Amino acid sequence: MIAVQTADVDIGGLINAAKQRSTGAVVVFDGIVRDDDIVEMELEAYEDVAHKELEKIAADATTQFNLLSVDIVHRTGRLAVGENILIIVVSAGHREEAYAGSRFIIEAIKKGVPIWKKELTKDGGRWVPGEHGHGAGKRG
Amino acid sequence: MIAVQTADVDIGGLINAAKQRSTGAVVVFDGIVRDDDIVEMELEAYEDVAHKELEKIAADATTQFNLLSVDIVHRTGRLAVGENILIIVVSAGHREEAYAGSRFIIEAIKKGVPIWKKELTKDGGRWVPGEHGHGAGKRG
Amino acid sequence: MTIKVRFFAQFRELFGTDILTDAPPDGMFISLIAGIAHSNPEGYNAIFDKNGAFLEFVILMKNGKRIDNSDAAATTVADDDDIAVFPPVAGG
Amino acid sequence: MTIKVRFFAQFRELFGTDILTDAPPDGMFISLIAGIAHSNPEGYNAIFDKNGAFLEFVILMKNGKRIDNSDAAATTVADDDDIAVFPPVAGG
Repeated sequence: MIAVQTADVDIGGLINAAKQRSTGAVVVFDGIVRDDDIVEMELEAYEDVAHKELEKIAADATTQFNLLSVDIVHRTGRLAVGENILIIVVSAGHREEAYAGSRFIIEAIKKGVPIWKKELTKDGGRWVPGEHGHGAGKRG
Repeated sequence: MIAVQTADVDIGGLINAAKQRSTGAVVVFDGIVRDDDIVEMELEAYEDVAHKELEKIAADATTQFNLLSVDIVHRTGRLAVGENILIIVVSAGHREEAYAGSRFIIEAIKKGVPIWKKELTKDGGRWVPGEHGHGAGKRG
Repeated sequence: MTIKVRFFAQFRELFGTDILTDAPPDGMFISLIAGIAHSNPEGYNAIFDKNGAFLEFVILMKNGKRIDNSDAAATTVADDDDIAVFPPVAGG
Repeated sequence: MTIKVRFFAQFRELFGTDILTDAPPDGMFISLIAGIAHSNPEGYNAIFDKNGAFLEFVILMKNGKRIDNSDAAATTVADDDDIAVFPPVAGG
């Protein structure tokens, strides 16, 4: 399952669905709204392109790390502290591949998928700067 | 929750319980019985010592990687292909810490916790060799 | 009015998004975006440098494909193009 | 019969486990284990080398604490000790 959506997802269900007879390891990454003095977080995506980029990242990771399955669910819209933002579930024969594949996917998402986060605070909001930003972020 | 037990555990429940307001990332490792031409796997533990070692590994990982929570459930007894063997759930403020902490824990368990696995095959069984074994494993 | 220009994040807040427009007289990508950006001086400075080139970190897409900023000055637009301009991504 | 000796995994299959015994006449850890292991030549060779020392990979514990193999020849046992002998661990 590759999705850019507002709805949350059942991680336990994804793990069960990821298991094949040759699966020896599943690694899950769950990115969560952290309370950096914020009220909520608002996520915005260029949805078509984001979905295509996630598909490509999943395919690249599958080839590069011999993964047996990849699920990526990136949420959009308003999310409260503690809510899931991004869920990545990968399965592989062995743990090395599962960890490396999971890490590859999150780093690729941070660098290349058109999704943005705005932290909504009591005083307004601030866009989370992108990893290649030179001052574009942190606007009031 | 640190446990050496026969029962399985609800991973989704552990993830939810792991979340604190300062949690930005949860990483889950789920080690699973893989079908290496086996019928079942049988796990044996030196339970008291294994539990104490898991507690120590969790404490070391918490300090070293600034983890906010650590759960480790290692199962024993007979497990079928596809069943969970070991579940590690760590939470942290940031993903780097969560991944590194998770990886530290699984490697420490493989090296130092007195638990053994026997693969039960159609023809009998074979003990999975330990990481420092010089021929002690692979016995019929 | 068949070209659609999408802005995201800070840029959406400055210019709006899903702007339907025609190709500029010179048919150039950079003229299209500059024409929209001129309506908002703060916004203009968030996208363009003093020489009128795209700032290095601004990301440009045409029909879902990335345009390298060094190619932007030579890129044209035509009817039915789907254009996107956005700041560095920050998902995950 | 107040010393308990636990074997695990392959060693358990060779010797059994939770063996209750007395301290050997010399009071030494290695004599205790050798005394049990002599009952099973295959088992003996899985734990001891030709010189009667513990094989390098064999793990030894007394009361939940690891005994370094190089210290094993000098380690004593006493009433109520809880001894464990096992092959390299393979959990996870």
